[in-house]
Amino acid sequence: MQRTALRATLAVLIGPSLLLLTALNVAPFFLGVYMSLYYWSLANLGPPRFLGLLNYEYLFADYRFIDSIKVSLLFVVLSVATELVLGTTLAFVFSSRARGMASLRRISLLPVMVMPLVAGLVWFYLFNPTYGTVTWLCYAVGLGRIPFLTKDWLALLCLVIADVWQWTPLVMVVVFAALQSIPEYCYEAGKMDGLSQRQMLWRITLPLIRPAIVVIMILRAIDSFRNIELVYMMTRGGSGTETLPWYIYSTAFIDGNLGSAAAMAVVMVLFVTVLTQFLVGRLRYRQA
Amino acid sequence: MREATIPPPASRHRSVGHWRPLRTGGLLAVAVAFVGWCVFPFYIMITTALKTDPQIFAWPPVWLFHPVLRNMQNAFFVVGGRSALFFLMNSIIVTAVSTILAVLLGSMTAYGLARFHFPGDRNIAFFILSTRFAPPVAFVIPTYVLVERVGLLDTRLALIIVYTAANVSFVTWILRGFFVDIPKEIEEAALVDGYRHIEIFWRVALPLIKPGVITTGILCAVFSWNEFLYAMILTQSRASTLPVYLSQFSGSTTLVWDQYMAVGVIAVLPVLLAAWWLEKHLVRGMTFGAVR
Amino acid sequence: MTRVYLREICLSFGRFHLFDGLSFECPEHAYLCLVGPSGCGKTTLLRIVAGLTHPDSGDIMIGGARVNDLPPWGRGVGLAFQNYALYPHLSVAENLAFPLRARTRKDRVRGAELHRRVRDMAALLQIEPLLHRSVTQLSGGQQQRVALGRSLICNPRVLLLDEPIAHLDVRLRYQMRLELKRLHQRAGTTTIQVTHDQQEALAVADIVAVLKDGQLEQIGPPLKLYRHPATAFVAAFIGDPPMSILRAELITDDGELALRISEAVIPLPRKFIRNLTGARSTKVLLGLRPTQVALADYAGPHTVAGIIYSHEIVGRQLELVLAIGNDRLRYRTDRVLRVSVGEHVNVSLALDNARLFDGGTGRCLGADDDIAELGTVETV
Amino acid sequence: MPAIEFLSVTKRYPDGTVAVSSLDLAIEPAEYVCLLGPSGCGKSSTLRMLAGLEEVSEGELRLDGRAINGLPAQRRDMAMVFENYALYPHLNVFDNIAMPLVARGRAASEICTRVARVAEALQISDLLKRYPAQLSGGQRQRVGVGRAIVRRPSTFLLDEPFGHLEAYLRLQLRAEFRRLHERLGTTTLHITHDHEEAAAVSDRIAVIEQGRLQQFGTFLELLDNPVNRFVAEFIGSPPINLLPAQLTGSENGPCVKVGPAKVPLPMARTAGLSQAVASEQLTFGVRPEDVYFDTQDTSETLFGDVVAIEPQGDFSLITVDITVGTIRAMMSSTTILRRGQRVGLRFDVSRAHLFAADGHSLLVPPVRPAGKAR
Repeated sequence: MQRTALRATLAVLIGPSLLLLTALNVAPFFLGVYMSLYYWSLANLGPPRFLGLLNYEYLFADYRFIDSIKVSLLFVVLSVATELVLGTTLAFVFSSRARGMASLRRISLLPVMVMPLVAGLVWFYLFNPTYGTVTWLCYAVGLGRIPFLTKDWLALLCLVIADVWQWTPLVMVVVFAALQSIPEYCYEAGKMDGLSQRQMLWRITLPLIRPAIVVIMILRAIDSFRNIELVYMMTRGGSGTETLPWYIYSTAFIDGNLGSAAAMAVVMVLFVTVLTQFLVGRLRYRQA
Repeated sequence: MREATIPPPASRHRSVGHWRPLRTGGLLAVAVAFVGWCVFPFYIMITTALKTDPQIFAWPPVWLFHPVLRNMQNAFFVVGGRSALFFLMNSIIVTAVSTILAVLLGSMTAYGLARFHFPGDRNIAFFILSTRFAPPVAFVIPTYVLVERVGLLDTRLALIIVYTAANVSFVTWILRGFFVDIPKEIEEAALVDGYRHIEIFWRVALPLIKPGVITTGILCAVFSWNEFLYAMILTQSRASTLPVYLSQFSGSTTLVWDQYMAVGVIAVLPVLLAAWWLEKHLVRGMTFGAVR
Repeated sequence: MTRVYLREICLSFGRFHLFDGLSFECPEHAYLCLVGPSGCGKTTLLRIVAGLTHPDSGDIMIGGARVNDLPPWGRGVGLAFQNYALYPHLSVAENLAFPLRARTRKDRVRGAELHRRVRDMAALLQIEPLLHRSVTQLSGGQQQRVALGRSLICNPRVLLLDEPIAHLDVRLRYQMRLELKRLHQRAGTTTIQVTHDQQEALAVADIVAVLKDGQLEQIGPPLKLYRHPATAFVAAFIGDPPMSILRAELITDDGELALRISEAVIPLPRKFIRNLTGARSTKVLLGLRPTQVALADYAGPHTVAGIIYSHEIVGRQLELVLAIGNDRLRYRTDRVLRVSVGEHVNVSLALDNARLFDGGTGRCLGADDDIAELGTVETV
Repeated sequence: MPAIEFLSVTKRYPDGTVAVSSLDLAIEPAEYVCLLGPSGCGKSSTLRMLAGLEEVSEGELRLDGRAINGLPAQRRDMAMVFENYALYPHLNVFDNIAMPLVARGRAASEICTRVARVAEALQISDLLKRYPAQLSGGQRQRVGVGRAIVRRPSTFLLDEPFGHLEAYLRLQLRAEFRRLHERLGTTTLHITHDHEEAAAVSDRIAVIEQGRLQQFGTFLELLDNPVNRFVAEFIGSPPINLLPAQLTGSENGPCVKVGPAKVPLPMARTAGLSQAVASEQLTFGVRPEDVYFDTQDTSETLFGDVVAIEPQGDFSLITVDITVGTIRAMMSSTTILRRGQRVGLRFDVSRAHLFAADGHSLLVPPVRPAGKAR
């Protein structure tokens, strides 16, 4: 008798959410797979035409698609690596007990939650070739007028810089929290055991913050892999900045080829799922 | 033998004290430089919003000028048929409603998953979490088709539903951690005291994790507020939110920097306040509870 | 009738069987203490009575009715948790009122009546000045009182206390255990308390039940357990100091029964002999209190040789822990001795009031009737 | 020369709180000393200053006669067992125990044999591959001890080593600690709030309260000759009875008036008792084991009703309500008594105490056979 009551309570508690998530995640996923098998045009008002796996065949022959994956990966690797190195170093800096550090840390967090579109807008202005502040600063130190957003490898670098600007503080504060959560007794035990400063760093500090670094690394990788706002605002996919999300977006909503875009989306979902599994594995481990 | 291990202590101690201020000064300098780099774009955004066109397009940049508020007014009252105010209203409504719904549904689910054990409960929890990481650009295509079929294109309801779903997974995952941290005995006490599970959820468990609920709610609101892709695709005009307004800049031919920067300031301001306020809890939220 | 009776309780977690047909009874108005080492199942048993843990089989009877299918709130029990489990978001008064406000309660009270009940309870527990404080600002002793008040405020038929005073400091513990006892004497609510501290159990309870590995070792009045432990486990658990248990062998020495302990042979007093018919083997366990041990100046035929394993000061006495073979024997003295670990000593044992246990089952050999009747201190 | 010396050592924290104030303490080589006091009394700060984990604000700390105030913890050659065991969560048991040797750059083979030997002595050989999170409290505690004894330090510092353990484990371990101490002969400083634990393991006990040393001596000295009310209350179980009292005179010399009773004090103990305290409100202290039942109605007998009887085995604790308070008496559990019964009480004045309003003890210490108990 009690068991039925418990089941009803449970259904009330988790039912609505599961329904919602099914409707907006599971259903679209299968619809996406379905669409990828059709010629499904945004403009064409007629019924979609079944193509089988043709969309996928085209995809892997499409050098733009392959390139977009390469660009995306390059973007992810460059930005996440920079953020990790910078963020971790800065976390150590901010761990100093000097006065004012806490306020500085707080201010440095401001970029983290800024609307990515606005970040793109501002950096677009800063990198403007004719009046951008960064362009002028480079010119002022004698580097000449650099066409940041139109030169091939430079444009991607600008995206990386904008991403680094926005997310380094998060990496910093996460590593900082991990550093703070190392119990003081570990260092005290280290002192009593006779460890030198260097030994403390290598044998206590770094091993203990490693899990946090791995988590934030995967999180950042997933996040920057699906970023579209920066490209949208700053380059619109030009000058070697056509990332996978942008290519999918433009195929679907600029070219109007939903079926082909859906096929790419399916590939992307598989890609992200692999990354996510790493992360979920980590979280599962942390919860155990 | 024991005496041999003890050197005269004084000199060593002093040397540490001598270097400490220098070291601290160096670290502070690095920290200040980093903060400068973080704040610089904000400075440019705000000043641009307060400049006149010639000042904006000046080479070299104008550093000293008389701020004008005209751009703000233009952005909100003058431009064409529709002012940014309209987009702002949409943003506020969509954000508020989706946040409340997500926190409500998510906290219920989180409680269910934290307190009731049934076969596969953890798998459900991880399924819910992994939906959060789905790339929006991949899901927006079928979602667009679905929303179009049910006739909700260009409605605030569509955005509310999509954002609620996205946030429910987040809320569920984070609050589940909070609920698990509540000592089981407190809820068992309520059970002995005569309360049913749903009542315990409302009257004991939820009040106990209020800080967590507020934090999570704010993070949800920030997500809904900032979300661009779905808003862009699922709305055309009537239900468009601020990011959609801002995105028009990218395609437009005239560079009205001042107005867009002004709207940007408006779009960023509430979020900055949230970030400032959340500082302590940000890490737990942003890392899905992996780092506290 | 608020007798609590558990019949044939079985509970297992996976392959681990905690209870395998455990039965026991707490009479009406009794104050029963469940004691035992950690993991013996005493808290689980309390939770079974409260309805927070469900046994795989068996009946839970409260006041003559089977309550297995009733939810916790339907059983008329009050439960005070070990960590107090107060609602940290509520004040003291709100904590006390919380059970009275429950919608499932038929005798739900509101308004002035509710205030009166809360005030009365606060007065009983002497926490009136704290009523409007947040419970997070209270000291351990005060929190404990609030927890007790919350479990009592609905006038439960059965009061369940889980380690109520374990977290308090020594002096407060002495004070609170006295108060618990006096509270029970006044209200007469059937009470079951769980504790790991056997001294506390002896002090407060009318009936003490010793649990080990989910099995009831012995149940009875405190002094009965102290004087007539039914098993070697109870003997070594109850009392401060508890009995020391030595392994011994029954032998015949010149036609007389005797005990062999390591090398020594000690004649067995006559009164034990008729009890030994129940012994299944010659291996027995000898239980001795430190008062039944004396240091001998010389090694004789009846003395036992041992090595000082450790020594400590207990109150005004010196306690020696002696290693006799693989067993430990405690000895206490008021004398000032200079001893060191590893020293060889000889002890003589007074077997007249010793207890003998079966070497295999650990059960006491011999009925209780041959020793002077128990309970000369009345605890009315 | 003392092994460890505190010379008016003071610890002041940046927020101004004084944890330890001008502490003087000298610990002999190979001595086992307990620092005893309630939580927050400053005993932990004392230990941590000695360990080098906290700086000394004022005064001097000496190890074998040399000042060590500025010496970093790494070079003090002490080993510590922490209250929470302070095991490295990311290292397994073997690596935890090996850490002090690794820090000193010992050869791998030496590390292996020494860790193995320690693990065997502590009976944790089969746990070497486990991580701290997979161990029970008692096992963690053993690992913490193993890490301390894997090398031979000059001093052992034990910070509430049994704090988080179950009662029976505590009893068992304190015997082990005493044994270990007698085997190794290492100077040991042990922090605890449990006077029974302190009595059991130590040679001498330093009672600390509010950052000040109250008394330093053997347990029996503390028990029978407390310098003040705090020590008397803190030591002994069941706790001492404290009753309001005044000093009066009688034909036989000074008397203590407790409630209606007049308790005469032995001459030998009243020497130096000044008349100044005669008007003060004093506190009379007597331990439950020094209270006797008496049927005679004399002027020194206190009458009251039995309110509770708590059997403890061979003896029972009897709580008697005398109008000025309650008294706990210890008596054989073979005596027949009833709740509500009226009884007369007398005290063993040769072991009773009298405390002034400011808490200090007024009577001359009772005579005790001299010499160390051990």
